Amino acid sequence: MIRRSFVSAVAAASVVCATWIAGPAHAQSDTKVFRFVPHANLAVLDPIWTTAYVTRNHAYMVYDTLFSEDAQGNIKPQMVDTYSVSGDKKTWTFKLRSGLEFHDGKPVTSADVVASLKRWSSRDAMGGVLNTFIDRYDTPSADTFRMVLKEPCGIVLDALGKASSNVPFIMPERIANTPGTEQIKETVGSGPFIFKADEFQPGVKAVYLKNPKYKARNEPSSAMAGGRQVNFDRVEWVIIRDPQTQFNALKAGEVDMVEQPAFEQYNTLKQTAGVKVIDFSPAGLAFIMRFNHLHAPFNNPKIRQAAMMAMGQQAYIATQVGVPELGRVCRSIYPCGTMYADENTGDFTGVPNLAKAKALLAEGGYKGEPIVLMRPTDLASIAKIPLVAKQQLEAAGFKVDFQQMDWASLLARRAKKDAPSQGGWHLFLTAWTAGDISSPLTMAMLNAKGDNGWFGWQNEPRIEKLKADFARADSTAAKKKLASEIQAVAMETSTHAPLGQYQSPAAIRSNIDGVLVTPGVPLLWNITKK
Amino acid sequence: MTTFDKLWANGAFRFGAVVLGLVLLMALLAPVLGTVDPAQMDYNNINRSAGFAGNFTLTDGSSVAHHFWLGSDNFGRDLFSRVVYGARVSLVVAACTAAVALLIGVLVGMLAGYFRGADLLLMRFMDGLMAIPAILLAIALVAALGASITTVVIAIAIPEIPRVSRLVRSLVLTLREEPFVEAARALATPTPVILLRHILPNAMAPLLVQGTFVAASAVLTEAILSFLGLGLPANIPTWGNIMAEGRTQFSQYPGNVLYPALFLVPTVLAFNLLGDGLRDVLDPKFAKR
Amino acid sequence: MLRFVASRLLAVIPVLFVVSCVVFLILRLAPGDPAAVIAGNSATGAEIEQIRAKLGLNESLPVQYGIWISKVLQGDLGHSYFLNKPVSDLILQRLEPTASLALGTIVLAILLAVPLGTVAASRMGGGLDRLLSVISVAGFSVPVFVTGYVLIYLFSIQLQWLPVQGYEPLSGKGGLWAWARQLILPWLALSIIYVALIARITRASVSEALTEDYIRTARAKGLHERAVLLRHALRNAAVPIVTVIGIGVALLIGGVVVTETVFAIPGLGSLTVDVVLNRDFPVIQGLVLFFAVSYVVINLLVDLSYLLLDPRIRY
Amino acid sequence: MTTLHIEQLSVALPTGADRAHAVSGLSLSIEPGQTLCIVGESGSGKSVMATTVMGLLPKELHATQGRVLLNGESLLDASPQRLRDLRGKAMGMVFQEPMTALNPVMTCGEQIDELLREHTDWPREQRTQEIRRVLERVHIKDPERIMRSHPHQLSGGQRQRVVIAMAVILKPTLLICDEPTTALDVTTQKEILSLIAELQREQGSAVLFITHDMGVVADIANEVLVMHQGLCVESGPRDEVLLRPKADYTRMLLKAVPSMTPPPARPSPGGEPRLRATAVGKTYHSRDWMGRQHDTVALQHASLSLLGGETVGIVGESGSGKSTFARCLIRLIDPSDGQIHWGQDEVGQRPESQLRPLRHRVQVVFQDPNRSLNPRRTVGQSIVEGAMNFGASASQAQALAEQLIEQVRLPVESLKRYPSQFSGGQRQRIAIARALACKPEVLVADEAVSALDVSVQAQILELLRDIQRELGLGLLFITHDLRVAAQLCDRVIVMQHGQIVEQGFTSSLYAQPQHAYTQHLLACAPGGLAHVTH
Repeated sequence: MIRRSFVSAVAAASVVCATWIAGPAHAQSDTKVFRFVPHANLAVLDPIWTTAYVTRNHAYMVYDTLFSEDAQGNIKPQMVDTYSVSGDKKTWTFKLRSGLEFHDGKPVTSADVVASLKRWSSRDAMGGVLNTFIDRYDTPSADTFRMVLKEPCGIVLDALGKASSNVPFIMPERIANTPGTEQIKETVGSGPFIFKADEFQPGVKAVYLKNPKYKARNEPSSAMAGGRQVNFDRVEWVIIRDPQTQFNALKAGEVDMVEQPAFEQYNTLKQTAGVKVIDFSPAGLAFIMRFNHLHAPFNNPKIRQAAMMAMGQQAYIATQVGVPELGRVCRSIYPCGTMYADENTGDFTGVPNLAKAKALLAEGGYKGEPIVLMRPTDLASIAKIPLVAKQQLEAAGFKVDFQQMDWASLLARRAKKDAPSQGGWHLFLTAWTAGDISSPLTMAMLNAKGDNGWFGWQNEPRIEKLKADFARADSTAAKKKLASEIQAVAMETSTHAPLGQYQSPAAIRSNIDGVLVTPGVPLLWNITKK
Repeated sequence: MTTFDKLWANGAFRFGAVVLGLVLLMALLAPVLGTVDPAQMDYNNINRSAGFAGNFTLTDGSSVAHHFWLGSDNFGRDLFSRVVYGARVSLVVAACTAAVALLIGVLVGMLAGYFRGADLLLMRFMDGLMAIPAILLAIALVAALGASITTVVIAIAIPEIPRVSRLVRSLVLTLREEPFVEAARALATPTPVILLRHILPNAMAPLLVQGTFVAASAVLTEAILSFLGLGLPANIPTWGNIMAEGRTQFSQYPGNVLYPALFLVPTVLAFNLLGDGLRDVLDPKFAKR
Repeated sequence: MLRFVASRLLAVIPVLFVVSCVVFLILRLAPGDPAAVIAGNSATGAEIEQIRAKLGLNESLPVQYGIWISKVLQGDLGHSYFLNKPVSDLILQRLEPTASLALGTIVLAILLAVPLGTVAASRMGGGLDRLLSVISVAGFSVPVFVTGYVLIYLFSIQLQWLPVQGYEPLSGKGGLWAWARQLILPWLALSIIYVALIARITRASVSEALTEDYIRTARAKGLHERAVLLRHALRNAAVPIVTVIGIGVALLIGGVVVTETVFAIPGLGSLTVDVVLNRDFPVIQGLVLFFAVSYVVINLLVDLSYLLLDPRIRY
Repeated sequence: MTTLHIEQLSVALPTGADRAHAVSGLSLSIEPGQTLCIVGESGSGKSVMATTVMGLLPKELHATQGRVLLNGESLLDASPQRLRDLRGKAMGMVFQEPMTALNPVMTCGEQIDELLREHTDWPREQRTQEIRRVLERVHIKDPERIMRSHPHQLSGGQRQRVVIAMAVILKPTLLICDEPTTALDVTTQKEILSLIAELQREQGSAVLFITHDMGVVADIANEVLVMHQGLCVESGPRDEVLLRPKADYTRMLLKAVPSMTPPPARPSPGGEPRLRATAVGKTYHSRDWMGRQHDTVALQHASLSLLGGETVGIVGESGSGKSTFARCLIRLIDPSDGQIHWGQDEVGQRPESQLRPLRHRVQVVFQDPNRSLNPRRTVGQSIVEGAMNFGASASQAQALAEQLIEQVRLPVESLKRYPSQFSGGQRQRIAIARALACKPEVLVADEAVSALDVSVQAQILELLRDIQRELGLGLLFITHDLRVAAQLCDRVIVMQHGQIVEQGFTSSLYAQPQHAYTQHLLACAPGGLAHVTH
């Protein structure tokens, strides 16, 4: 009468489980689906409303651009078929390619283009500069629009073909009319992929389908320019937060590409079967340290100079990146290997010169007041460099008050102009992709308009004037000369300290090919999967 | 046989006490155990394997011969030094969290247990406190006060306070009815004296037990906070943030996670078994068995 | 009974009010500003101000709270600053993964912990008791991300039996099997912790029940020791066990951030961390209300279960 | 065939206990239909012997030698499986604490049904029918309801009847009763004892009855065996042992039982009443889950006055309100109505703060010796607490403590030791010393001796009489034991259902009880052979 004993019941259950588990192992990797792991969680979908890189990358999938930059940095037409400039260089006429259509089936018209350009230039720095030149826009016909300038401007094409945030993407007029400070409600573009809004789960995944009606250009792809051939029916962005899980998922074949694997995994990735490492952005990224020009002691150029003398780029690369071949010393404020990079940077060599640093400190009358250095605790990609900065500044004789906080607090505190001891700051460090700092007009640190300049609020009219000349210059040689002059002033007034350049290669399955080289944007067209 | 002999006879208590004693000893003797400054980064000694013998560059640039018993992390910091010094912070976090949680918990629990009026108000507030997810509280505190030992202790202690106060309240409710408490009232002993002299000493046993469990979970929660980037800053090593930082390269250099775990697991185990031992010996309900 | 349930549910109102006020203040007083996060790295102070104005963050605190609470009373939890989705959708989307993770873990934990604790209690102080205690406590002593990585390394990488990460909804094409396969490892990693919690309480309350007189009566009836243990001791020990299970479920609903991060499961935990780090105020406040209500409901269910477990308890 | 035969049984105690064997060299035998009464004080080993027979010894104890035969079958070397078959079928057991003997979460019907499912393969209807019949046999009025109800819904007496029903349903040849009526009221005790006798006659089973109460032995025993420290001190037919006790220990036990006939009344000491209560009442208000208010009246218009040097007893069964009345008088609870005077001061409606200065006048000694002293404080610290509260300095209080500890006949060293190191009787002495520390005018003893063995009880009563004579205290003695009241109290108040039904001088009240309830109470007191005991 004794009921079945408990122990044997549990034993039977576990036998059943074992057979049930050993079912099919892998999710079969179907060649018509591409699974991509972005470097961050895709939250905001409006590429104008925020400059976040992940939103920019998402927008490249869904929207199309008038012009786009090729691998050599030249601006090539994309949606524009032909364009002409009037004799006095004040009127630009653009004619769109025929048959361009939005995902909701409506044709792309010049009215859509003008509305999109207006919304873009209300938020983008370079767009802002362009706006100062523009008198008005005309839309003579559905496929032609005209830009009338007050005076000749050398950066029209540079602006319309701009590679990084905010990119002048073209949206339907009804959406583009949303004010720049408000987020758009719908994602409808004319790009190579269609965004499946219903399958979008923030923090989980985003789904894009191939746009069958997309009319790709017939030139070969080169960076953002050329034909945008799509070889997949469905692309899934899979959000995986934990770097170790990203590594495991790629190894197990559950995902096809990881945009930014942790640097520590680089060597192991190279030896892992079925996986290879590719560098789609040779120009890579760069670390910088920004001074607060408003408050003592860094309002004194000598003390800023002293801090720059203490900086050793090698240590930043070694600790944050850790893989020697991925990093390089680069003295220039522009990424080495891009158009305007220039080696002559005065005394700043990127190698610590403690003697000079101490001398400058003495000259500047530094009395040892603590320097508030902010460090983000939750952003792994730049969490380690402040520790290096603290060590190097202390070696030079600075006293450092190390403030640790999460990224959101740092962004908020960075925007405060109060004195460092009352909730303000002296120093913070961050990183930029090459695309953002390859042109003086897009480099935030060169926004030296004082109180309404970039954080740090440097007031240096010489930089602003040179940037205006740069915008008017029409030949590459002239632009190069002006860029070097800007760098010279930047170094003299130490706007910020470049702390080394590094690449952040992606990791892909070995059966993937055709990943385009770009100034930092992962492009998912042109890719093939065997 | 004094209470301590009875406790020592209990296997669980003995294991817990011995292990905790060893860890405490290691923490106190940290400077002499062949360690270097745990926060010092030497970037030409990155990711050394365990047992590597080389030399370690100090802040002033000079280098000293050093044996990397447990290798080094991806910062080039000596893992053995970080683990040994980490013991200090982890034990401090555990002890302080338990103390804070018990102190405030006893205060609230006693008031709620003895005075009907206060009971409703306090317990509803405790419910409210328990309803706020611990992670949100921790993040808000660390964000507001900056990451330091005190913030982390408060962040871990606050979610424990409602549990402790609920335990104390139930103890007070039962002890209140005991004849020796009624006799004290008949002897005109003032209420606060009754609480401190008669009720608290008899609630000590279950409180100590709860204290050890709070300490154990404190060491673990600190590791979780570090995992989320909200624990103590990197230059103050704790087992939690060593493991959290080492996790990105778990497949490549598992040592960064496993070596601290070799210390963390026995310590948390010791806290828990200490608690079990205390409960089995001191708790009157069990003594009867 | 109805009056008790009604009064307990009504008691939620003050708790919700207190909780929402406290959280509202913490968020506004803590440093960090959603506008700064939205504007991104290369924004200027002016742009941040524009966004703050648009989001209504410059109003006085009482006004902001008033606007928010009035909308909540009409059932609208507001819109996320970032995700352009109503807060309620965000929470609902994350509910199924969290629920599957929580329920699976608790069921597995109970199946392991209750027998473990009962056997340990019956052989109190013996070798087996100490061994079982160490096993259950060992589970509790390892941080979950360590167990998670080890499990993935063994079962996904080496044996390739189970997937590394991801979550397949139950209604998805894979159906039950695809759903379960994804969750086996997280269930294991998590339940080890709750086994320790539940086993200890089971051991304590069962061994306490074994000292009672009715156990002697049961034995005097000639019942087998196992029947005495299960039908008499365990049933009487049910109330404290159910209480700790209630606490466990509340913790699990609160989101197990680490497990969700390691196994890339879109639960409420990782949503909480995301929105708090981004200072997405409306979502945080919505989440806190949800947690408060679920916490109170769970407690109510636990209290009601007491009625089934112990006839002496009447509300 | 002898039902139970025990020869030279010895059960060893674990090392470190106060003696080597709980039971040593015990022999006895019981014929069918006979009742053997084992009598002895707590710690004499009588319960251990009973549990050995049932094979329920805890792990730490084991039978080292001797034989236990049930209907000729040896139990000591029977297999656990065989023992389980016998338990409940061939031998049944009834325990002391009816309140906790039944599983609180199972209905009574289920608990009996479990026994039947274990030992028989009767179908459900037959089992339910058997249960209903056995409940009727144990005089339970409404078997259907009792089967469906849970233990907490039954009174002590009803619960004990269910336990007995469970023990006798399969008509076992041996019925072991381990102090089955000790925790019950006198009236319920009488019904249970006659029920056991009736069942024994019907089923012809042998009964092994364990008790410490000589009165119960006198009522039901055929044979008697007196145990002390694990040894059999004396055994034989009831009248032999009770009337012509041979062993000194047996004689001491019989002498310690207070006689039912009170001594002649002492003259009233006169003077102002130290404690006066007029029409005191207490009603508890509670709201149930439907919101309806429930008022339970625990005490109604109870009055009394107590003079210095006089002893007044309050007698009644549990639930009669005597404890509630005492707690109102000591003002541990607030009376709902009526007045209470300590000396001249009215204290009934006073708030605690105003009561505190007067509290030294009335002190109390509680029933349970294990819980009336704070285990975490030394005896000295407990005693001085009262004196210190009323302004005595540390040295004065210490001197007073030393004087009081001797007054209650305990060595001075005990002041430094902890309560856990003392016996029940010694702890009651300490509690009395503590009460005397603030020089009270009235001492209230709430069942102060009922938890003690008879011999220890006698010493404490002696102590109380001496203290009252020396200090001229007013003594209010609350008890359910009519014998103790008879010997100690000058006047007795009888309470039932929260009301005073009769009061008067002890000698006249015991000789000619007026109220029917008092008559019934006196009749039910065990030890009918009143003349035997003195």
